[in-house]
Amino acid sequence: MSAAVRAEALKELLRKPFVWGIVAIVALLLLNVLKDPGYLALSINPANGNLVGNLIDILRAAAPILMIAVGMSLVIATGGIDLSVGSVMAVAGAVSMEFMKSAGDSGSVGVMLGAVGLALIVSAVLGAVNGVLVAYVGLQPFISTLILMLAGRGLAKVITSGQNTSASNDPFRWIANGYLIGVPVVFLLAAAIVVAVGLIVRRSALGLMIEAIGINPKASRMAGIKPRGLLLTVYISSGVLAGIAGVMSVGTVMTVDVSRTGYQLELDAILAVVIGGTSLAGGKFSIGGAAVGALLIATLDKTVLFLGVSSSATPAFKAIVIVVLCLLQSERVRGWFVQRRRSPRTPSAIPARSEEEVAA
Amino acid sequence: MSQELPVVQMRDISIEFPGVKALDGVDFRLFQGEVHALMGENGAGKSTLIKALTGVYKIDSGSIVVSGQESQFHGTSDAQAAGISTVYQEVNLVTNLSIGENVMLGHEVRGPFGINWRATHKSASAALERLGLGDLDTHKPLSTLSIAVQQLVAISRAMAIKAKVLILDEPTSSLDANEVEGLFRVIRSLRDQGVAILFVSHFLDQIYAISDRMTILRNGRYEGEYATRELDRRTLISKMIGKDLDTLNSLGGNRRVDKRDHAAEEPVLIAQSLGRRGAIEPTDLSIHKGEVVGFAGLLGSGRTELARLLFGADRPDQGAIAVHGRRVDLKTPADGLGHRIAFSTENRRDEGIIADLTVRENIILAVQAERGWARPLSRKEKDEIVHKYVTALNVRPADPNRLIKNLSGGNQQKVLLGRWLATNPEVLILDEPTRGIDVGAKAEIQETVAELAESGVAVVFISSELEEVVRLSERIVVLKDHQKIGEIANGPGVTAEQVVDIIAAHGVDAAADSGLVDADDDLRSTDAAHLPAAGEERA
Amino acid sequence: MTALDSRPPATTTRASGFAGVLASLRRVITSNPSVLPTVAAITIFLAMVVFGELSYGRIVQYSTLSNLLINNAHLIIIAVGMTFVILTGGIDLSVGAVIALSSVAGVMLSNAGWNPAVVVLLMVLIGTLSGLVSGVLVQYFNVQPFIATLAMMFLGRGLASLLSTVPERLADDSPIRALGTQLKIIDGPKVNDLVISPGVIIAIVVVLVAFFVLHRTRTGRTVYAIGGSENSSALMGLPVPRTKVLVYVISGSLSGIAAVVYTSRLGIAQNITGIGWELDAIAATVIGGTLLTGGFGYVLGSVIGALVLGLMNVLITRDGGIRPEMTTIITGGILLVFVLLQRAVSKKRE
Amino acid sequence: IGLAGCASGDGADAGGDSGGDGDLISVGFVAVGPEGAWREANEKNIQSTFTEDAGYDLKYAPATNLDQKSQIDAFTSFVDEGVDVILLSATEASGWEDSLKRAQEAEIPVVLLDRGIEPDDPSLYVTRIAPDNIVVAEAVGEWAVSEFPDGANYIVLEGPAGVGVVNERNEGWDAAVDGSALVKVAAQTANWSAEEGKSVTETLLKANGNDIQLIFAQNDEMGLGAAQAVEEAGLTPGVDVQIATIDGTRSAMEALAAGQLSFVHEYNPLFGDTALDVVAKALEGADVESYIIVPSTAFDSAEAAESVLADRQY
Ligand SMILES: Nc1ncnc2c1ncn2[C@@H]1O[C@H](COP(=O)(O)OP(=O)(O)OP(=O)(O)O)[C@@H](O)[C@H]1O
Ligand SMILES: Nc1ncnc2c1ncn2[C@@H]1O[C@H](COP(=O)(O)OP(=O)(O)OP(=O)(O)O)[C@@H](O)[C@H]1O
Ligand SMILES: [Mg+2]
Ligand SMILES: [Mg+2]
Repeated sequence: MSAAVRAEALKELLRKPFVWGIVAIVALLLLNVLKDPGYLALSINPANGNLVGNLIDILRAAAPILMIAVGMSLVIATGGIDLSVGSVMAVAGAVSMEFMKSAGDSGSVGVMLGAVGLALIVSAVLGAVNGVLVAYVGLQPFISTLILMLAGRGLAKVITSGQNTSASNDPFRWIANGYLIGVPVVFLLAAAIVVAVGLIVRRSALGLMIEAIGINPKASRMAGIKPRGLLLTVYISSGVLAGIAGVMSVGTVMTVDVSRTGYQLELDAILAVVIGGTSLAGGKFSIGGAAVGALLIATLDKTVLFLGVSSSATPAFKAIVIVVLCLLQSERVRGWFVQRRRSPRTPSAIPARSEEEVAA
Repeated sequence: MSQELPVVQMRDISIEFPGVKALDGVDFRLFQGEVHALMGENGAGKSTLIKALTGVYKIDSGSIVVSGQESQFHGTSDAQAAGISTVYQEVNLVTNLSIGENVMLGHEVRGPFGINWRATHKSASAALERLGLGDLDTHKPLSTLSIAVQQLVAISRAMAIKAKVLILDEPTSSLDANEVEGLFRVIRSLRDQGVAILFVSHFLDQIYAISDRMTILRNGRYEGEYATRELDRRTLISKMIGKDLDTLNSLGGNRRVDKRDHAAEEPVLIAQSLGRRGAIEPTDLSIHKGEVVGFAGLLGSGRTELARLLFGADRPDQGAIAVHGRRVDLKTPADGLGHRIAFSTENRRDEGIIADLTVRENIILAVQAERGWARPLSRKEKDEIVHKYVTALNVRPADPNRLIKNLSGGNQQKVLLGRWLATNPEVLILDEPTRGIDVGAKAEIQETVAELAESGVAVVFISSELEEVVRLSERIVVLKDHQKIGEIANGPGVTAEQVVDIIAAHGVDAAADSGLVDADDDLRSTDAAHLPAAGEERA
Repeated sequence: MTALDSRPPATTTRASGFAGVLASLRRVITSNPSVLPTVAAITIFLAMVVFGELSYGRIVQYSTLSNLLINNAHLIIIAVGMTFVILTGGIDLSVGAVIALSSVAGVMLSNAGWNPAVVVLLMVLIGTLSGLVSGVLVQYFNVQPFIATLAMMFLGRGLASLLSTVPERLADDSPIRALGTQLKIIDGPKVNDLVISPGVIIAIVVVLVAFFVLHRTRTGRTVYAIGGSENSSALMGLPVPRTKVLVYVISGSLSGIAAVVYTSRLGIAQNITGIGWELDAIAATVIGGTLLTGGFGYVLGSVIGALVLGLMNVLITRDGGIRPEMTTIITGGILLVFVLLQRAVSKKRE
Repeated sequence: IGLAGCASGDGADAGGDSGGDGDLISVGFVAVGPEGAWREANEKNIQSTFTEDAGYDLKYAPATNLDQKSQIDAFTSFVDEGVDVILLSATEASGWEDSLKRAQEAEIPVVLLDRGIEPDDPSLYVTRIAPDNIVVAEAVGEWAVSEFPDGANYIVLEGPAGVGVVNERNEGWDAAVDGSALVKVAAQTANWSAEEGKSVTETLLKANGNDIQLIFAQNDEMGLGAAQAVEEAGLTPGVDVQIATIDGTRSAMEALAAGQLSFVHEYNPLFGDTALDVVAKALEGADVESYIIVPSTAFDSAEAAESVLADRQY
């Protein structure tokens, strides 16, 4: 009985879109193991009892991407996109660094809380700007967030007057570099936030409504959903999550690099979301999938370094991984169709759009 | 007829979707110069058969022979190239382009400088003209047309393509008698020119009026092929449903006669000079508890427009609405819902279903929206609601975890009805609720409406099928040219023909003698006193 | 646009002069509200020109206007390609990287002694090929356009870097440089000349051809239809798969052409050329009134969009007093004002 | 909002004289824009030199995204506008011939700051004022060779692949270490950023079992990031791993003083006064040398760093 249930669960799992993301992670790790058999080894640093190893590095690197990917998956589910996350990260980083620099006390938890709090408030405001432009003014999400992507980086520069501000604050540094029961704090934090967002979205009706808006905004409105408030909420969430990512990111070196912090990370986030099986056209989304996507991207970045792929070949290497992954995923779709013997003639013409593919 | 070779011959066709055998060994033949009706209940597999023929779906087994050639098409364009022109069940046009372009897309008239737009629009006009739409401005965006007119445009498009085979999947589902008559004229003339026509409809009158032969499907299985004149209605129905005739006795005829005097009760909803420029002239209206009010009118008469204002789907630019005597401002559908008004749209695909969500999610959506996202329905509540309406409305397949887009058109309609019933509305506005619904289910829905009214719900019932409106409603609001021209208190003497006459006569001569209550008189009950801040206009 | 080019001439002949133009414009707009954002874009562009002339001067002069075209010819070309893709509801992020790849490869081949005509053809074909790959990924492997073209962006950039990470200089005597020569039409004082370059002519030809294809061929109308509803288009029997691949091929090929135009003007090619140009092209398209969800928009609008971006940079430069950290804020601010105005105008008149 | 705001502010002082050719000499500065601490110091220095008090109206035009196209656009616009002098800090050396020729036709002198042009044609510009990237990188390389006479494993943290500075710094370094016993185990881009410098170093250390003795970071930020990664790997910067960087910003000097870095070669950004001189001469029509090299100092010890920290301007 339980075996049958387990087999059923496995089958269900295999049908999830992000399974290929996991496969890709495993494949990349294997590639690393081929180069160095000890790649996966974890050791314990005798000095402080922390886990040390390449896998731990990957988890740490994944944390900020996880944050923005989760926010991005909500935004994308509504049929939007948030290009400003990278810039919001820079702003959050700039705000917190400036705050700590002027506060000065390098050991104070209060200063850390103040810095983080301020950073999150500012990023929430930026998210709200996106939300208002999209939901109330009615601009296209791509262009509204593109505007904030440009302006946000400028804002970060204004905040630090163009400097790459550094500060020292041990609790803040601990968030990004510290360990708790041997595991990096950032990752624990990121994992906790992912789970929390997942629970909030799926336990409440938020997820359902976001999906409804993303699939068919007109029909959702007719069903009594008020899209504006929801959109605002979603963009604010994305902003706040980007703010957290910014804090994590600048915390690693305790310096905000106004032109580099979060640079082009929006692409990583979007990639993560798509690898996780969410369609950019909006609708059904998967937070777990986005998390897998984020882990894959972190693994890919680290693999490129570990294998010593030359800087100039790195983009090509990434491109190949993405293309292979996409092909695998689409093969999966086909395999699924063959297996189920359900074969629409126009497999390509099945975008998950509201007005489309409605059986008559 | 049967001695010649069929233009289309499908043998032993099977198609299986995950969990559903949509077609199971179906045979089908279509001859030149005939109108062939494809009959079956909702979900019987009619649309699937059509999609199999035109290459939208790949068949799992069987063979298709078109004009003597084994053919399995790779999509509609292939089928068109082979002379098969199709109007699918849902209107498949592109709303971002003009009417004329929609008619002519892919067949534009070309000259030395590319497409000759003048000639193209002229051909489009000519094609539309055949269905009586000659006065449409073909340059206007298609999105300005009501769904019914869009359906006519889609048919015009199919007819503009010179084809050997014309397939019409429920072309008349939102047309009124006039349009249907116009369509039939054209179909007959095409038939006489030797075109083979495949026709699907749930209106038996239409089937008997137009078809020569019919093929009946039941549950994806082939039931038989018959000459229309050899098969009487009752046999047809029993073959479609596969049940004994007794079950069908409830069909038709059971008109609501237990008229109560609603005027004495306080109206649930009052509209006073409610209007919106370009859509509906200022209108007064009152709807009482437990009453069924029908809206009658021709295509584009403004029924949908008025209903949308009553719900809050559109904002009026003048007039006011009161619910239970209290003045309300309905800015969005959410406001309407908040005042226990529900509105089931005629545009099922664009404004009704959320295609990629399951039946379950589609049903609970409005209830959940009303509660807000922070107070989710518990699993048990959801199950109860979903179970209740899937069973009550006989949604098939009865699996609530299926994506709604994979349901047949009629079943999608039932799910939407369930969505609105689940909100326990006080006012239920049904715009073409029986569109695309089979005979059996139609009777069930009518029954449901009657029961709802009995239990005190005020129902607004809009349908292009006048008989249905007359049969069901106690009061009929007649609209013409975006204007309410009067109300009829329904009674045993009132027939659909009379209503048609009233509409036709209006503006020609005074219509008061045909049982029409003057609109102003009727306002006795909707006394201005009920409206606080009455007369306030937001023009 | 059907309305634009299919109005019966009667309406235009009857009208005369400026009032007539206004009247026929109004007719076009009322019968087809989707031209509104584009009309708004043109209006705001003209207002920007006037504003710039009044506050900084020397905007409305031969050299500034010629250079606006010359410096943005390649942007106009890729914006046109982008318009095709976006009209179908897709997106092409690879244009900048494809330009880098195509120009680096082209210059290296040319310096290796290849026939310049062949080199130019190859440069365009590199674009075509990358567009074809994107299109096939999108159409036949169900990869989302954003991702497929993002992969092509990485690939193009990577291949360009693998070819060379140093600037590749086109030989001084290379005939390809001829494509970058500027032809003086009116020789004004000092450098205030009315000049035109082959690149500009190419851009104009591209725009005209694109306009013709989009509005006067079935393929073009199919592009719009797909943007309206891909599924409906397929059910209407339109050649959806072919057209969808085609738009990426067009965008890719135009990137190749843009690479030729840009490289011949500068005489160098580099692997880091064109970073962020895809965003410029998308912004130009959107400013011009094209909806990113597809189905609505005009190439003419995208041309205006490209010029707006160019003019915006000129104005910021002319001002010269902007603090470095403020420049992106101001760019963003102007963009915002632009789209807000556009939105307000379109909404009011609707 | 932005445009209106800046315009009204500017309209007041620029008035009707569009070219700015009133009393003030108008200078168009085609700049790189915010890129890092070095660039920041350099451009601030130029801006604070060419002030209105000194008789100049400086128009500042930074590049977007370090994109050469935007610089060419700005350059063209300055020529069209008819400024008196153009200062050009090119992001890329090549591709400037046509623009410079146009400036010449318009009789506008051009002074190159930092980056030269390729191919070099001194007739197209007045002079080039710059520290020399190749020489600086060579100096770092020579230090490394002398520091590790018995050889060492080293990694290079580069800027983005293909950027001119990166190529020049690589060139200088490679020339100096060529033939020595130093072994390059990896070269990766960290995009000039501290965060990436840390992340890259972290992985490269693991990939090589911590067997790395020298890190050459092509700018200070990446070097500072690397130092943190070295520490977190349980190694001691300066002892187990020596880190050399180029630029010489204040934070690098502090790190050098603290022993985190081992060698910092200044890339002197402060040549505003020289530029001012040159511009004045050029406008008078006097002759100027075609290449003015800005002297840069090397700092190879904590003491050396401490001695300048007090009055380090950037
Ligand atoms: N794309 C699909 N995926 C899964 N199941 C489908 C799909 N399309 C149709 N079905 C199922 O196939 C069966 C036949 O549907 P079909 O649309 O052919 O019915 P129909 O006879 O046209 O009904 P109606 O009168 O309601 O239009 C239904 O049970 C439906 O749920
Ligand atoms: N979304 C819309 N935008 C602009 N005009 C519309 C829109 N929908 C409908 N109309 C127009 O409004 C008029 C009234 O349409 P309405 O849909 O109310 O008619 P109806 O009486 O409900 O008939 P039916 O729905 O059967 O066509 C029609 O002329 C129609 O073209
Ligand atoms: Mg059907
Ligand atoms: Mg209607």
